[in-house]
Amino acid sequence: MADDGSVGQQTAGPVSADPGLMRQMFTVMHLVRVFEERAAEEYMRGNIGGFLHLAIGEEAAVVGSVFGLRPTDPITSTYREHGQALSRGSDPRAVMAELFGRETGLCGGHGGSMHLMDRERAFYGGYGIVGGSIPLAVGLGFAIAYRGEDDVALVMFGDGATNQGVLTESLNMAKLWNLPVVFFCLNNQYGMGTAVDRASAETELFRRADAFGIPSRRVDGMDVLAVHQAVSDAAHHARTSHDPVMIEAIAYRYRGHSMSDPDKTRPEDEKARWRARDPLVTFERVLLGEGIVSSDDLAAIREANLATIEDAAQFAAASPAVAESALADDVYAHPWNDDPRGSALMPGGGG
Amino acid sequence: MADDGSVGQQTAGPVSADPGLMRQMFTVMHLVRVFEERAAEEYMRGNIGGFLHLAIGEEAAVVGSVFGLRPTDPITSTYREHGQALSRGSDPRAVMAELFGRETGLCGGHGGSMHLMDRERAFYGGYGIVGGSIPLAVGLGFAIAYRGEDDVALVMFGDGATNQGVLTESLNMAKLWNLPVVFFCLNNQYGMGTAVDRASAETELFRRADAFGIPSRRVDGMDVLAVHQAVSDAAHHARTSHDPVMIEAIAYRYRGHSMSDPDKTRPEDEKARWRARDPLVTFERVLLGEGIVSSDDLAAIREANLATIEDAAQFAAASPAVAESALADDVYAHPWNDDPRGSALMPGGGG
Amino acid sequence: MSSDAPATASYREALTQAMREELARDDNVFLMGEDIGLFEGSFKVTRGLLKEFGPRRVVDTPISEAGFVGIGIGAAMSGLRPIIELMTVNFSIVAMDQIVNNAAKIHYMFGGQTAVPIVIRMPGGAGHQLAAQHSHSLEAWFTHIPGLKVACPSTPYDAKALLKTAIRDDDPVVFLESEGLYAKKGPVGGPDDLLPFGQAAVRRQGADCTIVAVSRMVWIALAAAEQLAADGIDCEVIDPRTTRPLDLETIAGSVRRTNHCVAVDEGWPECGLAANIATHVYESCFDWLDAPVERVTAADVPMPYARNLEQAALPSADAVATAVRATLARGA
Amino acid sequence: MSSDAPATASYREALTQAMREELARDDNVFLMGEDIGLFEGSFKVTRGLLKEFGPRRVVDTPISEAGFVGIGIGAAMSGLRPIIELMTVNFSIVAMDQIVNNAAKIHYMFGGQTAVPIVIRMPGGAGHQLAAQHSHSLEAWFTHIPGLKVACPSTPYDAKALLKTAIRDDDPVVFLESEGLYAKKGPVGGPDDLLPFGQAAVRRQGADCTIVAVSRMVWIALAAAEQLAADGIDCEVIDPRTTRPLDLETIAGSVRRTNHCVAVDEGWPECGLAANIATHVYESCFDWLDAPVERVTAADVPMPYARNLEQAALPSADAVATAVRATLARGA
Ligand SMILES: Cc1ncc(C[n+]2csc(CCOP(=O)(O)OP(=O)(O)O)c2C)c(N)n1
Ligand SMILES: Cc1ncc(C[n+]2csc(CCOP(=O)(O)OP(=O)(O)O)c2C)c(N)n1
Ligand SMILES: [Mg+2]
Ligand SMILES: [Mg+2]
Repeated sequence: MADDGSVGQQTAGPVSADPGLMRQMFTVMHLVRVFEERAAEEYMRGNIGGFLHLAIGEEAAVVGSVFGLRPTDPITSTYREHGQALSRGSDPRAVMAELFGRETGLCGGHGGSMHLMDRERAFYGGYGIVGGSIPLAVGLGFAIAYRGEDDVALVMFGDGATNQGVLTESLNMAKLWNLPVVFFCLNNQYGMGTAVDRASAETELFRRADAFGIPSRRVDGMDVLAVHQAVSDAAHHARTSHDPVMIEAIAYRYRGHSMSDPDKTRPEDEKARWRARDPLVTFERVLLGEGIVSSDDLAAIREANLATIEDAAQFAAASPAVAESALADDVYAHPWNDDPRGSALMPGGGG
Repeated sequence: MADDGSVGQQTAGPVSADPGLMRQMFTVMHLVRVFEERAAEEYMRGNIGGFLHLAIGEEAAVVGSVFGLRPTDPITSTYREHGQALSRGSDPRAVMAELFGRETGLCGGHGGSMHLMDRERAFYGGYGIVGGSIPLAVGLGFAIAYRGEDDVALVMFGDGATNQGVLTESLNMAKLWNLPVVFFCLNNQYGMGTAVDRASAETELFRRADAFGIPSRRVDGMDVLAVHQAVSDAAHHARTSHDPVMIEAIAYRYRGHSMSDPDKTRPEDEKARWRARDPLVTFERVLLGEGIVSSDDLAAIREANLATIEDAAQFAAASPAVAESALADDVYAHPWNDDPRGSALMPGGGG
Repeated sequence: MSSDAPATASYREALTQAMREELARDDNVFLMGEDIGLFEGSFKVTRGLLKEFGPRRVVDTPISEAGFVGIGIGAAMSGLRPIIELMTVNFSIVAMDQIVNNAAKIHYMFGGQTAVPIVIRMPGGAGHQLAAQHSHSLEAWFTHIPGLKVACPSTPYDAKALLKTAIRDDDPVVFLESEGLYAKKGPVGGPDDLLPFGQAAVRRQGADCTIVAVSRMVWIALAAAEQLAADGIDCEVIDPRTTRPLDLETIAGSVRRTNHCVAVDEGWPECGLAANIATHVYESCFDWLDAPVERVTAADVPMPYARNLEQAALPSADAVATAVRATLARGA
Repeated sequence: MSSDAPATASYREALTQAMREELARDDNVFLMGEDIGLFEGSFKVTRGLLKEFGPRRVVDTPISEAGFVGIGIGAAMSGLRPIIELMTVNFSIVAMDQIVNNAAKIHYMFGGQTAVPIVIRMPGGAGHQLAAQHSHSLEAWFTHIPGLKVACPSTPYDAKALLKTAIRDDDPVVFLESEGLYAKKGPVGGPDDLLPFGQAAVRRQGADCTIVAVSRMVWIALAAAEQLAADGIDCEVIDPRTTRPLDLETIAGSVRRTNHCVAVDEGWPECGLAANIATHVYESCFDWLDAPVERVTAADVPMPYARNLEQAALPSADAVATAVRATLARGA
């Protein structure tokens, strides 16, 4: 694509999302932004450990795609998944507490930033192995078809993940078996320090789906309405035609790959160009321009979100550490022994 | 493709192989046929163990592809690879002895039918894991480019192997790095009992390469001259443009997947239609029609081949069993201990 | 549903029965794998099931193990009970990331929100001259992984009863069948005969030496015990049935009586199953053992093709008998 | 080529030195992996090498581990000497089929026609709150596989010397680095200082108990030994350096003097490395052991994220000291 982010085949012209939805999407985009900015601070303070991958800059793609689905449509994602959880309505307190590794965390402190799940909200988790969650979503789609339900499964994966063979296997079976799956490639143009054209012989990544006769297209991932429209259309197609679809959203992450990446290899002017198209700023302009919100409304939204995040961070900080006994909890749904050191053994065998 | 084997994009019209080469290709096709027929008999007699996969019916694709290369161009193949070895000029005695599991076998009895290799002839082996040898050939191509040589690597794989993700990974890297690799898909229309259209959403398998901008085409795999031409062209392109190519050859195996497959699920009329296009019979007609051989020549070729195979079988049968001491030979190129049971241990440690 | 399941069946048929009965019992159960439907399985374990249950319940796949194991895991997360057949254990390696990083970890890393009730069936073992890439026994690898359960039945009865337990279990079960046992006949249980995981079977009682052996090795151990009985050596043969969980209680109880132990395993020796069992025996019976535990395993080499070499590489009844004599001699 | 390599370096720099020197020495050596060039490695082990040797010798790859490990094997078959970096051991699992079925078996199954002189480098281990999918220690899995050699250096000197040996070795070497040791400093050797595989190092001499520990666990064991020394307990600490081959001679020699042994391993306990070492010790020192070998391993759970849980799951110096006291108490 062109360096200024103009992409082929993007949705053009007016989009039909209703004002309430638009407002809601903005609110969540901003919530995700301030959540992650706060998470970065807490990471620097040592309150969050492990890897912390931020999607700052990608909010339009994240929020637009989740809102293009029904709330019951199952989703899987990568380690860069705070936004998916928050878009699905996961409690920011529980999400932040999970990042802090506390008992009150969304996954009881077992998962951390890379492994959020909120099953009640049909968010089936963030996974750390690149490409590894793609077939899981196809399996969720398989289960939908098996039961004759009319949900649609969506998997979010990165540009780098397209080079894991399991994507091809998944695309093929999804099409072969007519499964309702939306393959949502969030192409932020880099896998760690590697630009797409240094990793992929074909840089139009949606063409991977082409090779299986799966309808696919690119969309401007900095434009939440365009993403929302594209995923809504895709989900509609998948739901009614019982067939997979692939969407490639072009976006950009503002920060390094994770908090430990000083981000020295991406060109500064490239970063500046993409920041100039900030998805929140752009969307604010649309909302104001169409009279959907006033500046006061925006200020109120921002203030409320900041309060929510402040509360979440305080909640997380005040939450108790995970009990050490939880070390051996949940290894099995049906465990047979509580002793972690000997959990492979039946009780009574110890010497 | 149409059921009678007519395929799109096949090479049409007169082909430019020279008479000597045509005669040689026929000779080898027939040698492969009679070698495998004899192998089947020896398997029934219990002289050959394990799995025995025959390429009977596929000789045009096997021989045409190998002869489309230079003798130094490295090749990898699958477990169905007797033909590749023989086309490269491996001694039928050593090949048969390997199937018999004898000391005189091509791999000293360690490999068997599924794992022939003749490194001197740049035949880099037959492998048992579907798809597993595809990246090896890309690695051979990588080494060619690395050294600035002008060989071309060819990998033969089946239609079923196209659904292993590692093919996609290999195609992408071969194109990304401009490696001289010919991806030769021998589409015999079944992976074990599964027809291509029950395994692949896109049945034009060469389109997998399309998705990476790799030139690719189909060819009639029952026509040795067409295959030879296609692979020669592909190898020329790979050699001169330093770029991969994919060829899909449509053929048919006459027998079950291996000797233990009673082949009950493929339709009888389908089998009959393909047998009616037997690649040896067709090619004989061409050779006779163009005056390249006489019926006497053909009879002499057949007789010589039968004598070669009879000799090979007798040689194999008379060869000594592998010495038991060979059990622990060649685990390492640089071993440090001869005791198989304790080969992970340094000498002197045993209790 | 076959309520008239015969009281005797082959190991293969026992497995088919288990799947047929569970398919009939629970619509959430389905089968998926390569050539399991139209072709009826490359070892014919799924014979007749496509005809009986149709393509919704018996799904033929492309040769895409990583993909369809992952699909099975996803389906299991949403409450289905997939039984995935891998054509052999050798092909589980291309799907290993899905098994180890997803199936085994999802329940734990998401704090127990989602169980993964999947069964991944696969035949393994050597003995048919299939050479280096087709002869794996990966019991040790799977047993290494917390979050998995690992079953390795040795008899038709166990094959059926353990598979039914596996299907009804909420955790991911790696179900290791033995190619060499498919034709073996024996009694089988009815639709409600299940076996709990972690309960070993004493296949033969004896006072002089405990032989612990899994899967096909149980039969090798029994043959060795017969040989030895002729010389007045009385072996106890224990079949753990599942290696994760491992019923150490039964094993240790036996060794504390016999004071001698031999561990037999078809896999490789280093970091292998026999080493693991031996370690547990040492730790729980140190003061009772009169001699070191003898291990009988495959040779520490990739499996060769030639029949004589393959036989030499595999544990034999003679080797087990020799090991028993060695430990008894040492402890005398 | 840096003939002026400093005599002291971090473990990370020691590895970089080894690669730089071998790249300069032999044009057949090249590096391949994700983000090793422009990005200089996600742990910066390849820092500066792209600039020095150019893109022909230092190849950035897509995220396609199965593919590029296979490419490395193919290149090695034709005589090149690839050093493949897997970003971490966790991602080796998607490439496992290439490692186990191709790298480890090609020399054997083709009767010795083609060696596979490949080095597959990867950092592993836990301790940074990376949770279940990013905290593997797969020493046991790799050690299980005949045809591989497995090195796991614990010091800068060994990191450099063993990597050089690995690069010049004709067999496939799985080279397991420890994330937790990259910053560790110490002396390093020069361009011609190599270490043979299968030669353990005695890191501390002692008379009361032998502690066998690999990779980062060596430092945990040494810390435990210091603690214990204060109480007059004198431990010998042995670092096998390679787990395949394993220098049992040095280990057994020590245990025969101390009559007590503790095996420490960051991986899981079942079918793990500590169980393997323990088994060998029992078999070679049965009559010398006063008590069972104590094992200190990771907890038998997927690695949790929360810092306190992760710490509880990992072997600590306290746990090792406790184990030493336990075995000594028992053998008293
Ligand atoms: C199989 C595998 N290989 C390597 C990694 C290490 N890794 C983590 S994220 C990442 C880059 C992924 O890029 P992309 O898919 O574009 O997603 P993004 O991080 O840009 O969101 C890599 C290489 C991994 N987690 N899994
Ligand atoms: C990864 C893997 N999965 C399954 C198998 C079992 N298997 C051996 S051959 C085969 C069919 C392969 O079909 P195809 O690629 O079309 O080659 P063909 O046998 O037709 O020559 C299968 C499934 C295997 N060897 N490897
Ligand atoms: Mg990316
Ligand atoms: Mg085929």
